[in-house]
Amino acid sequence: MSKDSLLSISNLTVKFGGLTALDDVFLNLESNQVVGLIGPNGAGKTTLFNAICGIVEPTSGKLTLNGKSHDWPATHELTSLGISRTLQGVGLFPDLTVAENVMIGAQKFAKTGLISAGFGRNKLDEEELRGRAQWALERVYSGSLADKRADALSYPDTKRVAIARALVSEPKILMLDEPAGGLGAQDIEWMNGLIRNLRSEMSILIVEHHMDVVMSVCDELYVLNFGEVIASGSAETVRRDPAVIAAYLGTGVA
Amino acid sequence: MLKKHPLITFIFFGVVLYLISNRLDELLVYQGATVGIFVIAIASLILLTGYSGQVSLGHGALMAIGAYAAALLRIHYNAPVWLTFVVAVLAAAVGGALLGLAAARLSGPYLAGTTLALAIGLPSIANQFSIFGGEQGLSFDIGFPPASLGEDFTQYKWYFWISWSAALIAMYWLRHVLNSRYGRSWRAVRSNDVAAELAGIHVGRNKVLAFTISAGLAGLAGALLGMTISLVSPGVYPLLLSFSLATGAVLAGVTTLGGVMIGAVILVAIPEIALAIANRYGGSETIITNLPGLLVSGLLILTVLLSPNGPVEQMHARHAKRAKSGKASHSPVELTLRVGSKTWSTKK
Amino acid sequence: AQAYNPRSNEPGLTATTIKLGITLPMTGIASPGYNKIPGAMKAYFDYVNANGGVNGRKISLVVKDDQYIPATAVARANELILRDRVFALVGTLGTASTKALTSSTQLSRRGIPSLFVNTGWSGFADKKAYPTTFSILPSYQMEAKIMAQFIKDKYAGKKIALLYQDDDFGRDALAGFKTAGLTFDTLIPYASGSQALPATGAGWISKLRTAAPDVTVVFGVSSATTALLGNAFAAGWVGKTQFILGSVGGDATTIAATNRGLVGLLNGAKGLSFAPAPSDSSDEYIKLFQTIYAAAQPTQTFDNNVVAGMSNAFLAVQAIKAAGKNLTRKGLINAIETKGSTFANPFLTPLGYSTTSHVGATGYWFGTYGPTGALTPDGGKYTVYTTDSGTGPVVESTYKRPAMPAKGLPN
Amino acid sequence: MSQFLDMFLIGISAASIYALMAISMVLVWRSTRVVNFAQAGMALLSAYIGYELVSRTGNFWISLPLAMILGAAFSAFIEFFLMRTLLKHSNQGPIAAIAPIIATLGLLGVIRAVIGFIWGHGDVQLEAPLSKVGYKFGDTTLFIGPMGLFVICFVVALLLVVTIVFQKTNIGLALRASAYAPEIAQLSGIRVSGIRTLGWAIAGAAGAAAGILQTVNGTGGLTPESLEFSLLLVFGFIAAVIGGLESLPGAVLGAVILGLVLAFVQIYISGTLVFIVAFILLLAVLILRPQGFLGSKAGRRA
Amino acid sequence: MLKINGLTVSHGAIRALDNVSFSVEKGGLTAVIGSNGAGKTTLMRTLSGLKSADSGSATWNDHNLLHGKPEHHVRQGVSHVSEGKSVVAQLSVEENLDLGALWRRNPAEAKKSKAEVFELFPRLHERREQQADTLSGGERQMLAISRAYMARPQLLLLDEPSLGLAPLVIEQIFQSIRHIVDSMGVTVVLVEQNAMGALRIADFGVVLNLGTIAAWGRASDLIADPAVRTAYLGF
Ligand SMILES: Nc1ncnc2c1ncn2[C@@H]1O[C@H](COP(=O)(O)OP(=O)(O)OP(=O)(O)O)[C@@H](O)[C@H]1O
Ligand SMILES: Nc1ncnc2c1ncn2[C@@H]1O[C@H](COP(=O)(O)OP(=O)(O)OP(=O)(O)O)[C@@H](O)[C@H]1O
Ligand SMILES: [Mg+2]
Ligand SMILES: [Mg+2]
Repeated sequence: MSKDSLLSISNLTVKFGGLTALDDVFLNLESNQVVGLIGPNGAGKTTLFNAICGIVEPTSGKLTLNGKSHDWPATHELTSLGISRTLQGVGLFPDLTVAENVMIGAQKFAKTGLISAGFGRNKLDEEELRGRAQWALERVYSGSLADKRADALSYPDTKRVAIARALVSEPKILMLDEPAGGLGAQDIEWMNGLIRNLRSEMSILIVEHHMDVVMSVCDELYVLNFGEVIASGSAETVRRDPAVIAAYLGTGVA
Repeated sequence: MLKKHPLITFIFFGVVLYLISNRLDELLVYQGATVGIFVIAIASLILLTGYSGQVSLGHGALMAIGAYAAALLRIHYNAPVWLTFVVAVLAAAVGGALLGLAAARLSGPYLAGTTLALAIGLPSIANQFSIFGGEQGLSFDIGFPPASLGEDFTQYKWYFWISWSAALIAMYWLRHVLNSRYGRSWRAVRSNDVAAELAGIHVGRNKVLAFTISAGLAGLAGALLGMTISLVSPGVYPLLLSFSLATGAVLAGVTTLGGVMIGAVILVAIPEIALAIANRYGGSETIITNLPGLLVSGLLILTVLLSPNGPVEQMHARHAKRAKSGKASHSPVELTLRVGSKTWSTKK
Repeated sequence: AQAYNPRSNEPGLTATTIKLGITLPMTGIASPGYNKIPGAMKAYFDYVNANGGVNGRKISLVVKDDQYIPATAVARANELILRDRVFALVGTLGTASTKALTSSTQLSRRGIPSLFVNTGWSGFADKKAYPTTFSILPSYQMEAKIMAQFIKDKYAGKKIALLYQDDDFGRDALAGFKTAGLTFDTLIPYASGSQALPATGAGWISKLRTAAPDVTVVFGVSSATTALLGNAFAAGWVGKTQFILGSVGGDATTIAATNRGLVGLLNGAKGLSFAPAPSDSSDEYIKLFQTIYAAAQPTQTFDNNVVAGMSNAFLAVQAIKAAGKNLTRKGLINAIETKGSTFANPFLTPLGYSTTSHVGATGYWFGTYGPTGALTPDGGKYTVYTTDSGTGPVVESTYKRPAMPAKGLPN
Repeated sequence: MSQFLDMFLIGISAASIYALMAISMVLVWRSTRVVNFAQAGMALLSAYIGYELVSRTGNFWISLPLAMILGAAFSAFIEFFLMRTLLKHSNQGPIAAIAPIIATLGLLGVIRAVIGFIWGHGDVQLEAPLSKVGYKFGDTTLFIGPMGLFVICFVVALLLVVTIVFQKTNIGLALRASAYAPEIAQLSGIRVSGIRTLGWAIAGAAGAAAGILQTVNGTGGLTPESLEFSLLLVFGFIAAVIGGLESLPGAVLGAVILGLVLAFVQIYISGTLVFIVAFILLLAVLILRPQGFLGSKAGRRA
Repeated sequence: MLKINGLTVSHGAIRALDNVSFSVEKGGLTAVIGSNGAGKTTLMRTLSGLKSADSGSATWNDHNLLHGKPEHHVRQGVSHVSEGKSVVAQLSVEENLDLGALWRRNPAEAKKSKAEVFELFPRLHERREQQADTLSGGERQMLAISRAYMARPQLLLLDEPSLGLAPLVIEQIFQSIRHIVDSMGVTVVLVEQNAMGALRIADFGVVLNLGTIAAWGRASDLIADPAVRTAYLGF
């Protein structure tokens, strides 16, 4: 494990009843590194994300954050640990505006208590949250969407806003679950650019089936199959690994 | 005006109410006081259901908690009136927090069932312990209006003033809370709890908080109701009351506070109207006894059918139709943003 | 506090009319039986009106339905007072409702008489707290004391069980039994409302059957009596104990309304009342009431609720008459306090009204239910016991009821 | 020991009534995702209809199935004219969670008023077709007679039939799919609106049976506000929720647990505690198993 | 034959399809491509009866697709796999499959179809008793396609079947779609974000842009067309 390891996981096992979704999995993420997680459907990628995010409870396994051993976090404390995540199904709040959606991610910066808020003493807070939200939206080039309702967005825009909501808490680790899923060629290109940009400020853990994206942004890849890590290493070595080709890539992907 | 200067608006409301209370006859003043109480109770349900997405069919029971606390305080310690109301809020809030702890784990029909059971279970607790005065309840007497208000100042006007002062303060406060990060978090949790939790919201705590505040407001309404009828007993807070509140919330439109007045007025006025109609058309015993129920229920069904989100939302929706969408700018720009003393930049 | 300043000095009153108001459960769970009371009252008032009224005034009665919910009762009472502007309330029913409406509408501050409320809650005897309220029933405590005396006399040394509603109503009775020094071998409390659950009654019978008391006293509401009898029948336990029913739960009409078949099971049970039996046409009042009611409500059966309603109306008329031509609210209250105990009185017990007491009937007689649910006095004649709500003794009454005024009209 | 047997039989008899109510609530819930608070009102109406039928035909055994058919028809009617429109207008946002609750509460009020108009508040009584006198066992009479036994058998039979229909038949699959995901069911060729109406109809028949059997098994008297029915609503619902709402056997299990616990409390502790105990039982079950005894766990969250 | 003529569809004020006309030969595989928001999903939902049209016509073998509910179209052989998780989450995998074949009322044939599905997606066989909402994103997509297949469609409307699937599986799915078309004579309309992949297996291609048809023709011609390549295929 290198010195500037931000997050590392070892011996992670997750079972659902009789089904072993993850089996003795390890993973290491360093500062300003983009790590890709690939593997066939149902291999356990999202489950791995869920374990890190406290959405499923690991059967066993260890987590290290910033070089220190840490309990598996509860979901709601992730943002304070500097971790943000987007969901495979986007997961915006449809009846909130875009700005409000993003502000939700920034609430850890608010200070006003309930009673004072009730008497209108939260103006500064609100301004700050809104400012941060606007800033995060601008980072994904969606500043003009702020006042739209989230359910009125086009699909690519929902993806942008979801990323903005993750960015607004100023994470050190950004976890993206299929950011390119469902996007057209141009938007995928755009997403590539964004991820590369963000890399200078944070580490990124990414699950993706789009090989173009994976290959162009990831420094390192982990390949899961049936809950086990079958290969890991630089993108180039992994893509030539025959086991990976057989289980996941197929021959069609050049 | 409400958006820009809420305080002024509320003060304006207060003055209007004051003027009104001087013109109305006593019966209307009494009914007006009840309207004020329902405004608070319905608002508390709107907060809970419309914002935090939790259903309660047992709000009557939470009202009772507040009312009993107030009455006990008044009887045993002869506490000043304002204090009894504060304690009513606190006591009901504590009850609501406990209930909320259980409720946070439940959803939809399970929650409805639990609160329903509470509504029938709680009154029987009052029967169990003699301190609560059993079926006969406790009298809750706040005394006569201060002599300084003059000879003509009737008891009901006093009730009216107290109810509406409480209602205005509660609504002012609640409106702000709902527009703050708290209200926003409730709505977020309601529509996607996993996403909300990932964004840093403690979902359980958030739901309990909603239940607590809602219960506190309900407790206030309960104590006020006890005040206007001078009695706190299980019969004052029957299952029917809980159902009426749910009705009122729907008539008001559960998703916005804007319609609470409508909901509250309808709850008070419908039985009156029904009676008037019944009396006009023959006034046979069967009609008089059954028509009010038929009208209230019928109206309720029509409302959910025709304007499920309430009259206010209906109006908003009509306005919103005109709004049109613009395209997002995809061109990367470098940008610096300044808010207060802080600066953010997309350029690093 | 300052004096109430009414717009008209005596609302509800003209030279030729007087308006009274009542609120009671006309619909809802508590309504069966009680909802006949206003009809009965009106029948008597109409009879009086047809015969010239009281002191030249005709009486009208405004009826409101409160569904037995106190908050509703307050709202209805407010309508009666503020919109209908009645002169006085008469016969409101239910302790909680009456209590609530009395304080909320501030009857005493406004000086509005609330005549002959239908509840046995002993609190209304407190003249200071309720200066304008008069009750008509003996208190539950009195009832329990009288029952205790009866049991001690008749069933000395027997095993005795008590089934009671565990709220103020039942607990008032417990206190009365205790004062009278009666102890029970078996106590079965139940929560009010629970008697409507399936199999609750079976639970009582199971407990009773195991305890095997010689005498079973019931101090509950009539739906509890129904549940008890029905399950006693199903468990083959009828006739294994002597039932003694309190006046509230022993209302055969209400029991019949739930299940006609159960009325037969009352046969042989003991009960008590302070009015003459509704079937006793040898009583001059009953005879008169029967005639009046048959003319006014030909399709309704004449039962104890009707007797209660008409007696209530009768006493109201007596009071108004006694208050004189120059009727005022104050005068009405004064008339009951000073002359109330001498009013012509359909009941078999003395009336307790005085400047210190606002309680009406003060005693009970015991009887046995027949197969049709009619209560007939034991030994062929009414033996009336009277007592007070405190620690006073239970004594056999020597009261001689004054003769009925001619044609039952106010004299 | 004999008192224990009493308790058991008393608990089971009560449970059979709760179970009928719980089953009909679960049926509606499973086939349309609506908790029908008007169920008790519909059961009461069916009891009145049963009364009319008995007084016309003079035969309970003809009237019961007839009333069940009418109950089904009425229930289908409600689905067709009320719930369908409701679904169209309020199928999203917070209102979607409470609109059905409110609508069915409103329906309850309407039904009561209608009963009041038609039958008034006079006394209406439905006589039991079978003896309620308990079977004799030695020299003790058991707390169960032919009538009670019939109700229990009826519940068991009903449970079997509806369970088989739901779990094993195509109609059952269609019912479940339409409830959970109407659009996908439509895309699978299922006539969703018809199927939902059918679901209500089945529940209506079960509810009608509940109303009639509760009446004849209880006191036999009927009023528009029969307290029994308000309580039946609440206790039937509690039973259904304890059992898990999703599951028909769960509804019956919930009813049995509720019945036995309440009988135990009444006989061995105090009759005053029933309401509190029912509430505590519900709360305890839901805190330990928020999805009820036989309900299935919520699926994955992300 | 599927004939679409002058089809116009709106969501409130937004016109999602504007005067769209094209037709699909029986037994052909037509790919509909276009950027996000082009109206592809709207087209499919209109054809399956989930969405009502403003004007125009759409027929499948003389059966009017703009009239009647989706369940009736299913009986005419039209089967639609809608975008996203088109499975019933609360049912098991196997129940979802049975659901697809429900209207056929022929247990034997349904069984046969099920066997075929399990052969195509062994993963589903492994998971057949699992509740659908515990499946991974890709597994659900497989299940959705299989459910539609169980209805033995003649016209299969697939909305982004490759969404969230692994490259190997996408390849498999595309092959099986081709297989369904070739050996069973099923007509397929395939909406895809993965435009290149879709056009490679398709006979015909339709390019939608902002609700109107920007280009259409033989799939191979479209791939070769430089304008289409730069605008929609990303190279
Ligand atoms: N709550 C659960 N209960 C039972 N099984 C589950 C649960 N969650 C996940 N699984 C199973 O665990 C396996 C891994 O699922 P996971 O969602 O992690 O896959 P994935 O790698 O993200 O796949 P995809 O690329 O298709 O999204 C799947 O086979 C899934 O069926
Ligand atoms: N339910 C809806 N309400 C309002 N507008 C809608 C709705 N559904 C789609 N739209 C709008 O209609 C247009 C076409 O949408 P459609 O979903 O058909 O596009 P698509 O080509 O399938 O896009 P994608 O590739 O993202 O799936 C878009 O502008 C979209 O915003
Ligand atoms: Mg996944
Ligand atoms: Mg689409």
